[in-house]
Amino acid sequence: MSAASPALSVDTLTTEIRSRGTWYQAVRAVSFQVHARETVALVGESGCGKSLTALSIMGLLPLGVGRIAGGAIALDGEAVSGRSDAQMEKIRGNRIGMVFQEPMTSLNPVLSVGFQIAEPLIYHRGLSRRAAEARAIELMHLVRIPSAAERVGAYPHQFSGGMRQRVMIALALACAPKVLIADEPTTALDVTIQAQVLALIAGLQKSADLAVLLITHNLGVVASVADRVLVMYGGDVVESAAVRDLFARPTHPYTSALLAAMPRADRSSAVIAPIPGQVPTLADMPAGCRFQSRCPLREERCAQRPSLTAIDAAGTHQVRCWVRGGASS
Amino acid sequence: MSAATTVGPARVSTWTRARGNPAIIAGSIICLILVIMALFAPWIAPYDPNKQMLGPQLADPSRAHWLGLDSFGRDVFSRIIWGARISLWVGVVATVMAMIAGSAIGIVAGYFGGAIDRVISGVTDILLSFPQLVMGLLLVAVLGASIGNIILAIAITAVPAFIRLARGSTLAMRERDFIDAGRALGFSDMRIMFAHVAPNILDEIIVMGSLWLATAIRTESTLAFIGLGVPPPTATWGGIIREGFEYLNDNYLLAVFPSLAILITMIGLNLIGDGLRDATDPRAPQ
Amino acid sequence: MLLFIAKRLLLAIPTLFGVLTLVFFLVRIVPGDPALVVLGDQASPAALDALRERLGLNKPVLVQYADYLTSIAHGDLGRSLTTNRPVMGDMLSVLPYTIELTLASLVIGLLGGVPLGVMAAVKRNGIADWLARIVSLIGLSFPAFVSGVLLLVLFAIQVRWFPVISAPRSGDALERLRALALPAINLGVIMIAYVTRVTRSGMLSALGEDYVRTARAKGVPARAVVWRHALRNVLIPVVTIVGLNLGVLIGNSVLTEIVFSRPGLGKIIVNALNTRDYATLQGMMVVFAFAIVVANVLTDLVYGLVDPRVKTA
Amino acid sequence: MSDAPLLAIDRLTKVFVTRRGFPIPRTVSVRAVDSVSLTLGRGEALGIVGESGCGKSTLARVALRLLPPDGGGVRLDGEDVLAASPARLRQLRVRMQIVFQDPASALDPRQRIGCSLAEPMRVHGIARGAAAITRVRALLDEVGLPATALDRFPHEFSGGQRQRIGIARALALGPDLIFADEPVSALDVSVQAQILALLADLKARRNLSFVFISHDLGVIRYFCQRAAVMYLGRVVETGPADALLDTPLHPYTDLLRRSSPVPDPAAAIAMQLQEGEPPSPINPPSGCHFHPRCPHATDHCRAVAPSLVEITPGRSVACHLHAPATHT
Repeated sequence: MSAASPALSVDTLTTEIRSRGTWYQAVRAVSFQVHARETVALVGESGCGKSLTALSIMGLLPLGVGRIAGGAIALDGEAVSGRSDAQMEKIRGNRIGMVFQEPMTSLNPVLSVGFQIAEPLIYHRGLSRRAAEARAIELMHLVRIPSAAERVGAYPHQFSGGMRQRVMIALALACAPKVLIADEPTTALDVTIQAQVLALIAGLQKSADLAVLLITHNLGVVASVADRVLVMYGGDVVESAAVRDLFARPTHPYTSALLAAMPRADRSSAVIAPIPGQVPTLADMPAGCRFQSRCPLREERCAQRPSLTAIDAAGTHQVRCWVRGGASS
Repeated sequence: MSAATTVGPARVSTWTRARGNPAIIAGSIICLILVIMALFAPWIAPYDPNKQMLGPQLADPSRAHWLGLDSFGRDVFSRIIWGARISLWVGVVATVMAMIAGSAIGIVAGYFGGAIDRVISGVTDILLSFPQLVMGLLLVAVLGASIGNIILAIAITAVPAFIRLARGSTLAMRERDFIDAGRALGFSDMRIMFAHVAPNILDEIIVMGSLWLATAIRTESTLAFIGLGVPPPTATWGGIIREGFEYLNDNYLLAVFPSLAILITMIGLNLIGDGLRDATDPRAPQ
Repeated sequence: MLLFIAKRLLLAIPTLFGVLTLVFFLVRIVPGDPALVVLGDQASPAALDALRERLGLNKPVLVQYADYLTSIAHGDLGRSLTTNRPVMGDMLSVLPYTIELTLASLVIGLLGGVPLGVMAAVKRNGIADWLARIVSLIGLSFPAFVSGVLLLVLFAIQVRWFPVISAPRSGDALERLRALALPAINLGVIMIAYVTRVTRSGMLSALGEDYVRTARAKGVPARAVVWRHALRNVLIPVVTIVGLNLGVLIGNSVLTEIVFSRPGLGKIIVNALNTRDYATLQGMMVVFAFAIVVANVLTDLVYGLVDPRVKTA
Repeated sequence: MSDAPLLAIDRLTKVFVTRRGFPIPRTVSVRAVDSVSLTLGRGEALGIVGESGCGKSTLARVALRLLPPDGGGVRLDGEDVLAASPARLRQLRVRMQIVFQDPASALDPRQRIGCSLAEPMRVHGIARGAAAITRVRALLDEVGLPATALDRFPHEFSGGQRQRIGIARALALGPDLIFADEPVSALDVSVQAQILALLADLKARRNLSFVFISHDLGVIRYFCQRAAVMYLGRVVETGPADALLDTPLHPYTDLLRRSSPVPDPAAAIAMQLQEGEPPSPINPPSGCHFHPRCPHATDHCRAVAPSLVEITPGRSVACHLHAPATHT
């Protein structure tokens, strides 16, 4: 494909998960592209399907619990969906790296960090263990772990949370993939450490032309680091926009409600507006627009599922809403 | 998977899951039969277990004597049925004693910590330093083989295991905020230990109790096999095997039948214990 | 390493001391006069007095206690009441048999149990899983003497593959192995049951851990994920269970030795029980308890080798 | 007595002693709360902010005497809490309660909601039987739960609903003061806002005082009139919440503020400030604990710990930059 093809492209991905013998759609026809040097954020509350989207891309859905029911995933224009697990093993850690939320539990406690960073190089690049561990020291330098050469043989429990997350980033990027998926990479960290880790990812992204898919529940993090944002609710993308557009003109009722519910550190906010109710379980999701049960603007036509339609001339700001979604009706 | 838990109301009750578990059902049927055998032994057993028949000693199974006769010409089938009484009685009483005493001590140790815990844990460590079976043998040898002493000996060997379990579970419970919430609300230590901690660790104690019941019955029969059981002529499974073992070359069936009785009992109890453990295991699929 | 063992043993001294004290008083709560029990009603008063004198029973209890501790510190476990031979010597002469049997069953347990447990967990409800369930149910259900008797009936009486009496008389290696086979299988199946069960449940939880997902996200092949990433973590509980089950193993080896008429500690202890030889029983208990305390110390140390968190915390 | 503070914490100290190490464990001590002094007025909410391990949760537990203190004092309405007899302590506990971070762990999983709300009333002889049930219904209504919750178990509720139950239980005895330990951190944004609004409403209606612990500056700013910033067991700055966040005085407060993300692309968080890691509380840095991460650190900071000094009325800071004259 041409040089312009996106590093990661997800097209109408639908993922189902099983509960008590029934399969429910937990990700519904989600589409987006991530280009080199670009950060796309998937944002939403727990259970919105953002992490399942990432696991679907990686081919890491838990067997028997999750499955891809439709759609296509491509890396650099090359389709990778539908491949066997053995084929995906050659892609994971090689062409896509992934960083997880809990640096405490995501590293193997009984293997040295050096070996854990070296492992992808051993499997994907055929390096000897010795050569791979030498390279691991360089990678630890790259993620700015102090005194890397001395700490290469250390174990995860000897590192602080922030340093462990740097180890995770080092092993995710060991084989120089073009795509990095970061699933809540800083949620478990203190804010000052969060700032460091986000800065590190941004720096590495520039130097390695990385395409970053950032999954987070924190709109503040999104505002700081993302280029494009997809807001998800109940498995649907409800709003998709360039980051400035989204915060300048939050359009879907869920997006604006989320912003209004967030207490802010930078200004005195005497009032916050909670969103009533709670996210329904997948079994109880309403037909049509999934936000309707909590939406102040609910109308009769919300019983039908609205489509994601553009509300600006460039077509980059899209909203899935009958009421706010421009001329879609 | 965290995503999966958002699908529906989580957590089915342990006992709801336990009811549908085929292992528990199979185990319960076996145990029910045993209990009936033990309770109604005088009516079920075709002969008096101690009556010496006029037939040949060590006779093979026949129509009149389904499992044959022993070296005194006693009906083996009747003796096995009567033996169930001893096995179950000793096993249940010893286990329940150990469960109650061990759990109470363990909860106190885990809840208070500090010096109390150090003393209790120290003594528990010492008791656990003896092989359970050998300790039981020694106790019975020292105390004398009577049914009461056998029960006491088995209970003593089981207590440290329950102390350790209850202490560990209590420590895990202490990590949870509802204990501190209770203290902040001015609840007494006794109330917190026995109204809040105990019900929450009961599942684990019952699971272990069901597995220990098997161990207790096994220990009782082992004591009898070694010659430290309830004294003859009372019929016990281990005692019949002991006798059969002496005549292994003449008629090995005498040892085989009570062995099978013990085996079936063990399988029944272990099926229940395993099933309960699976049902209480949060990792198990619903 | 030796220094570590020595230091850890120092920490175990209070437990050892408690063990010795408990054994001492346990043996002394025997109802009645031990001398009378040993020699019987017909014994002459002079003989009884002589025995009391020899056992030190006419001294105050605390003095007896001090003597007992002193002699144990010198490696002296006293003399048998029936044979008057040193208990230590009797035990040392048969100890190799017991150790041989215990080690053999341990090896069978680990070699059989670990792979079975791993395979059972990897494919839940697969063939290996069912096999694992059956093996652990059987292993945990059979009292060692029952399975021993059944094995004897089956393989030594019905089919004459193995000797009924497992006391090897010749030094022939093959003969020795044939004699060891049935007892070792009898004990080994029990060990397999324990190890399989711990390995299986450990693997089930390990395979759900985040670090396994990380390994898969790195593209580590499925086999390496299971055998390197997950199993390395599961070895920790396996080590514990093997260490904690030494007591069970000892108890069962006693029974196995009796059933298979094998020389070993089992035979000594049963003889002592039947002849009310409390001096030997006391010595045996001390040795068993020491063995278990030392095993616990070793388990702690193996922990340090398997789990880096312990060593470098 | 009327203008005395409701709660006065005076140089409260808590040292944790643990044994760790292999093969021979050594004794390690951590000063989790290091001579902390704070006051709280009636109907006021005081925010305690800081990162994990700074001792903010321990402070609450020691003040409630859930953990034994190692020094200092706590007074509730002038009465010494730490010296109270067991019987008196039970009475004092009627007046101060705690709400926990994880509502799943804060409720006894084996107890129906009705029971767990009625139990404190029974224990303190406030109400029993039907009277207790009536009160429980009123409580449930007050925290926005239906009366049908009475007969249900904690696991049948969502996280937000469980937190409402936790709050109802804290209110069951009618306290004056509530320690809220990260009460919304485990919740999603939309639910978090519901709980914050509920707490604000209860505070106004019942004239409750709060010690409100959080790592989230936005939450602190919304809920609290005053705030105290903690770092490695010590209070480094206190003041009115708005002023403290708009013009931080302590370099650590400044770092926290600039690291906290806000939903505005024009106000991106400052990401390249510093490489420092929070030091281990087992072996804290000498002098000012913050000096290894501080851009303004001097030799003086490395040697001498600054004390908390009032700079302007109501604002105090423990930093040599702002109190050059102090040498303690």
